[in-house]
Amino acid sequence: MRLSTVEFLLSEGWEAAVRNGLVTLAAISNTAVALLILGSLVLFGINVEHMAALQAQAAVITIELEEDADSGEVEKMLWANPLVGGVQFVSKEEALRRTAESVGLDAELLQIDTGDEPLFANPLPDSFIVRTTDPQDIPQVAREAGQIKGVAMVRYAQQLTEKLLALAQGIRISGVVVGMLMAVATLMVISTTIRLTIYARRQEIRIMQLVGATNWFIRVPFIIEGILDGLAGGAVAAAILLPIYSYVQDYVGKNLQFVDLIYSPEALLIFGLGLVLCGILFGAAGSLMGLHRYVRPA
Amino acid sequence: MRLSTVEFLLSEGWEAAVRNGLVTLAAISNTAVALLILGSLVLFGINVEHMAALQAQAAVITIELEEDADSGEVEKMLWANPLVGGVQFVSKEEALRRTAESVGLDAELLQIDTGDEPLFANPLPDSFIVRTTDPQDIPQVAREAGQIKGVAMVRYAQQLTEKLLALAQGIRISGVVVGMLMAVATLMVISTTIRLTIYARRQEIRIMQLVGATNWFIRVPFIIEGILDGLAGGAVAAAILLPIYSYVQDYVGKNLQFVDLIYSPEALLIFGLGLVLCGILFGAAGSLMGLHRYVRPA
Amino acid sequence: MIDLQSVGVRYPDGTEALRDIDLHIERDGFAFITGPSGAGKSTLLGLVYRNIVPTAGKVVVDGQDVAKLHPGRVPFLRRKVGVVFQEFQLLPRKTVWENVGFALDVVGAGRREKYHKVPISLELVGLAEKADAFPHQLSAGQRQRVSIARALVNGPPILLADEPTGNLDPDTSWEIVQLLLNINQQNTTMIVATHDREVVDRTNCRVVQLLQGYVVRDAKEGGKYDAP
Amino acid sequence: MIDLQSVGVRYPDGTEALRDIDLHIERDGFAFITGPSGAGKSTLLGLVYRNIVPTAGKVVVDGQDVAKLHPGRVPFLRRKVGVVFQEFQLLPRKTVWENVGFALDVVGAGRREKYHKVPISLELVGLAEKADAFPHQLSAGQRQRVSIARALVNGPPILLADEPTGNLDPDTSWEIVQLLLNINQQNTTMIVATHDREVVDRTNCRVVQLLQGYVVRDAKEGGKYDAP
Ligand SMILES: Nc1ncnc2c1ncn2[C@@H]1O[C@H](COP(=O)(O)OP(=O)(O)OP(=O)(O)O)[C@@H](O)[C@H]1O
Ligand SMILES: Nc1ncnc2c1ncn2[C@@H]1O[C@H](COP(=O)(O)OP(=O)(O)OP(=O)(O)O)[C@@H](O)[C@H]1O
Ligand SMILES: [Mg+2]
Ligand SMILES: [Mg+2]
Repeated sequence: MRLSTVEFLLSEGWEAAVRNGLVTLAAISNTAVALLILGSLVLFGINVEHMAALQAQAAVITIELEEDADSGEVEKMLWANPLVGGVQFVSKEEALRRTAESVGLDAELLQIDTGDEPLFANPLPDSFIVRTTDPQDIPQVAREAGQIKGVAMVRYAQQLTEKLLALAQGIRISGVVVGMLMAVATLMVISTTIRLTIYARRQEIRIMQLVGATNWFIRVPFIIEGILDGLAGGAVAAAILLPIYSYVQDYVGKNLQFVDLIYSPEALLIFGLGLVLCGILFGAAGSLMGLHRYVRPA
Repeated sequence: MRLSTVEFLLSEGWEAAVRNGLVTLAAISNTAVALLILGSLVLFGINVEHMAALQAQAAVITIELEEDADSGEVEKMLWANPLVGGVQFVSKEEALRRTAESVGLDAELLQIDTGDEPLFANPLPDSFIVRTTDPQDIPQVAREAGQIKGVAMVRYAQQLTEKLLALAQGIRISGVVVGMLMAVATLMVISTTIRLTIYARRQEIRIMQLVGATNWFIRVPFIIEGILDGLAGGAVAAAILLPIYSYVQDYVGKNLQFVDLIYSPEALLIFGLGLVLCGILFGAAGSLMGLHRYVRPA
Repeated sequence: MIDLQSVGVRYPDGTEALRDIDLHIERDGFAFITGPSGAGKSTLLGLVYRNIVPTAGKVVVDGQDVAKLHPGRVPFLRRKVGVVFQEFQLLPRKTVWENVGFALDVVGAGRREKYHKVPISLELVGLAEKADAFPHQLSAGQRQRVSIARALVNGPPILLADEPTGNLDPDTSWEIVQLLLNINQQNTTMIVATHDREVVDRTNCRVVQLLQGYVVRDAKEGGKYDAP
Repeated sequence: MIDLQSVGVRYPDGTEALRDIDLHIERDGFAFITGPSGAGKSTLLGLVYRNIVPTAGKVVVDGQDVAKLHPGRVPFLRRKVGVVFQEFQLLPRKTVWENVGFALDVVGAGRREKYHKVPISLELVGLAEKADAFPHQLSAGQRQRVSIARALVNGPPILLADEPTGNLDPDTSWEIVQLLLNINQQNTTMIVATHDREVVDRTNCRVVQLLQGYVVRDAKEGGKYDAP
């Protein structure tokens, strides 16, 4: 293609966007709204997933030892598992004291030493509290810890942990599914809108064909226009969404201590650029899909 | 208006929708997608709110009595509060047994009766477990119970309950806000789309005006067309969303026991009708807004 | 019936399309408007059905100053004025029959009235057999005749025709002109803008000639296309 | 250059627009096509720039069978054929200058070429001063002349004009026809569909007369609008 042609096609796309003021506005508006919804859902999903993961992070495994177990050996074995992230020893005395305290009993009372034989045998075993690097691995680590010699019983807040893990997992999966569906929905709205803008100018396309313009010569300005619309729509969506998100993040951080929204200027910037990129891609794809019907071999 | 005119306008709206096949499809498609998103969000919000409320429902208040309190009297006083939904008495012996069991101690051991004086004084008090009809009222009931003569201490899972309450409340408020924003977004998409369909036919509007059609005569068919598009879009959205929701509800019910999605055929039917109604309203509003620019005093 | 008093039209881009026009067409009168391309013929007709509002002077149609007309009343003025548009202005998604019927629809005519009048009107312009065709299925001359049929169908007291024979062969043109003259006999005030020398010269009617927005000649009767 | 062999065109709705047409226009030849409204003139021209594909027979343009042309090659055929459309077909969002320039844009002409050729072409049809106007700011006759300027601008070997003077006064019409004849002298094959009796009778060129889809007369030279 000659330079003048390239130049012509570019300026055509821009001119069309400008001279079609109202149609361009409509396309940008629909694109912006669609991307706004998509972006909000993505932000929401990311944060919910993040929170569920955080909660699961707090989950631990309690490993009770047999009466005569070698705690050092068990600890070594525990550390041997690469999934393990932390191990903390809790002696039987310590365990009793914690238990007693938790129900309001005086721990001293239970430990009165009456000589050779204690008044009351401490029924609690020595134990380890184990954390995993990834809460995901808790069930597996627990299972494997059960195999270690000297381990009497392995416990973890099975129900809670599994709930949280399932939740986080569910959010991740449904997030991807919903995200993809939303992306499709967004693309549909944008492409339908652009199709309508093209439909509104089908007569012009027809005239261009009559004068001998090739299909690509007709398409390129429309695609450029679609890209410009998408770019503008994405920028508008980002310009609306990001400040609102910052504000919400700030507000939530101050008023609901237990909810902690992700916030990092760089991440938000990337997110905003992502929206614009989506706009551009969807705009280009939308024009191509829209042109399909009106620009084809006569 | 004469009957023939009414008839004419109605058939005009219908004819236009049919003869404009492609444009009509575009309008229906955008309307359906927008309502689909709005509907999904509403369903999601309702369920999250419902779950948060359910969780909060499980919260209880524990009221510990003084050593010499008249438990019957306290119970009467508790019931006197209309916000109270249930009261359960837990004796000090019962409390000790439960506590002991929960940490794996043999309850019998602690209760060895060595004659006049127990080996070991039970440090736990008599108590009541109180439920409220509305978890919302827990803090207030707890405060009021503290005033009752004979009550030593009032406890409830303050943090958890307040979290859940705040969450449910937050979801409710933000649900209304987000829902309204989404409704506005949906309306914007629909009206912009319909505006584009009208734009595509601005020449026809112009011709009608030249031939002496009044503005209402031109508008009515477009509005009817908008209503039909909205109706069809709403119906499509409902036809897609409701089966998916039923399936998800069923799947979730079977696979994630702790999540319980709302399901009632009547409610879903009403919801579906609501979507269609939204479509109709938005379609009508969208056409009116779209017409504003092209149909006005010459 | 139609009265232009020192009328000027200046388009927003500065073009002076009409300047200081004084023109009076009595009730049931007839006038050809001639003049070269761009002389202002269509603009002059546009004034009468208030498609264009004069930027100077006054246009009075049937006793009403069109500039002072409430916007909501404009449709009612237009129903009194049948117009054959130079570029036809047919509704693309309506059949020939429906396009003609539309002029009756806007005045709230009943089904019976339409079924009575539309075929007569189509017959007059020789398009009865194309009643169910859509405009894009017609030749240009056929479209032009649909536009004529629509302007006639509800018997308006004023009829404006802008180059009504521009896409018609001489024979059909002559038939259409005779049709118009006939209608003029039946109490219809009429202005026909045309550049068809043959038609103008054969009819001996009033001829108003425009040039660059001015009336340069107004031959009351027995006018010829060009100045004598 | 243009060769129609037993060509028939039947539109999807069943209308027989052309029947069994045999017509040959040699290189640099000239022909008027006449005939009443709906005779098939526009359809015949449409065959040459492959707007319409014959349903019977064969259309050969510059040695190519248009029906066998690969769809992707159609634009290249159309660049060889300048067309003055009966209904102008101007791009509404482009100025007069840009509309004419567009015919050069499609062939990838450079800026210099455009700035050279477009003004010449506008000058030829007498529209130089309207270069920056948009189509809706023109009179119908001016729009028609823009369509003519666009058809001429890149000097196509074939030129088709469909009622090019339908909205022009006799003087301007005559100028345009002389312009077309001049261009024909400069190695351009040309077909002009018209119903302008005056123009046809004054020029003494070949006249092909259509009636209801048939060629009813083909007066090789010195043809008159009506049969002698
Ligand atoms: N797309 C179409 N579908 C169906 N019929 C058509 C179509 N286009 C034209 N016709 C019909 O074919 C016949 C020839 O049409 P055409 O446009 O070729 O006539 P024409 O000679 O150019 O007439 P005019 O002088 O009015 O322009 C007419 O009867 C017309 O109604
Ligand atoms: N909307 C407009 N904006 C600016 N100028 C206009 C507009 N409409 C018409 N003109 C100009 O006004 C002048 C008169 O136009 P008009 O359409 O009245 O001419 P006409 O006599 O009908 O010509 P024709 O015989 O070509 O139809 C022309 O120079 C034209 O360019
Ligand atoms: Mg005019
Ligand atoms: Mg034709």
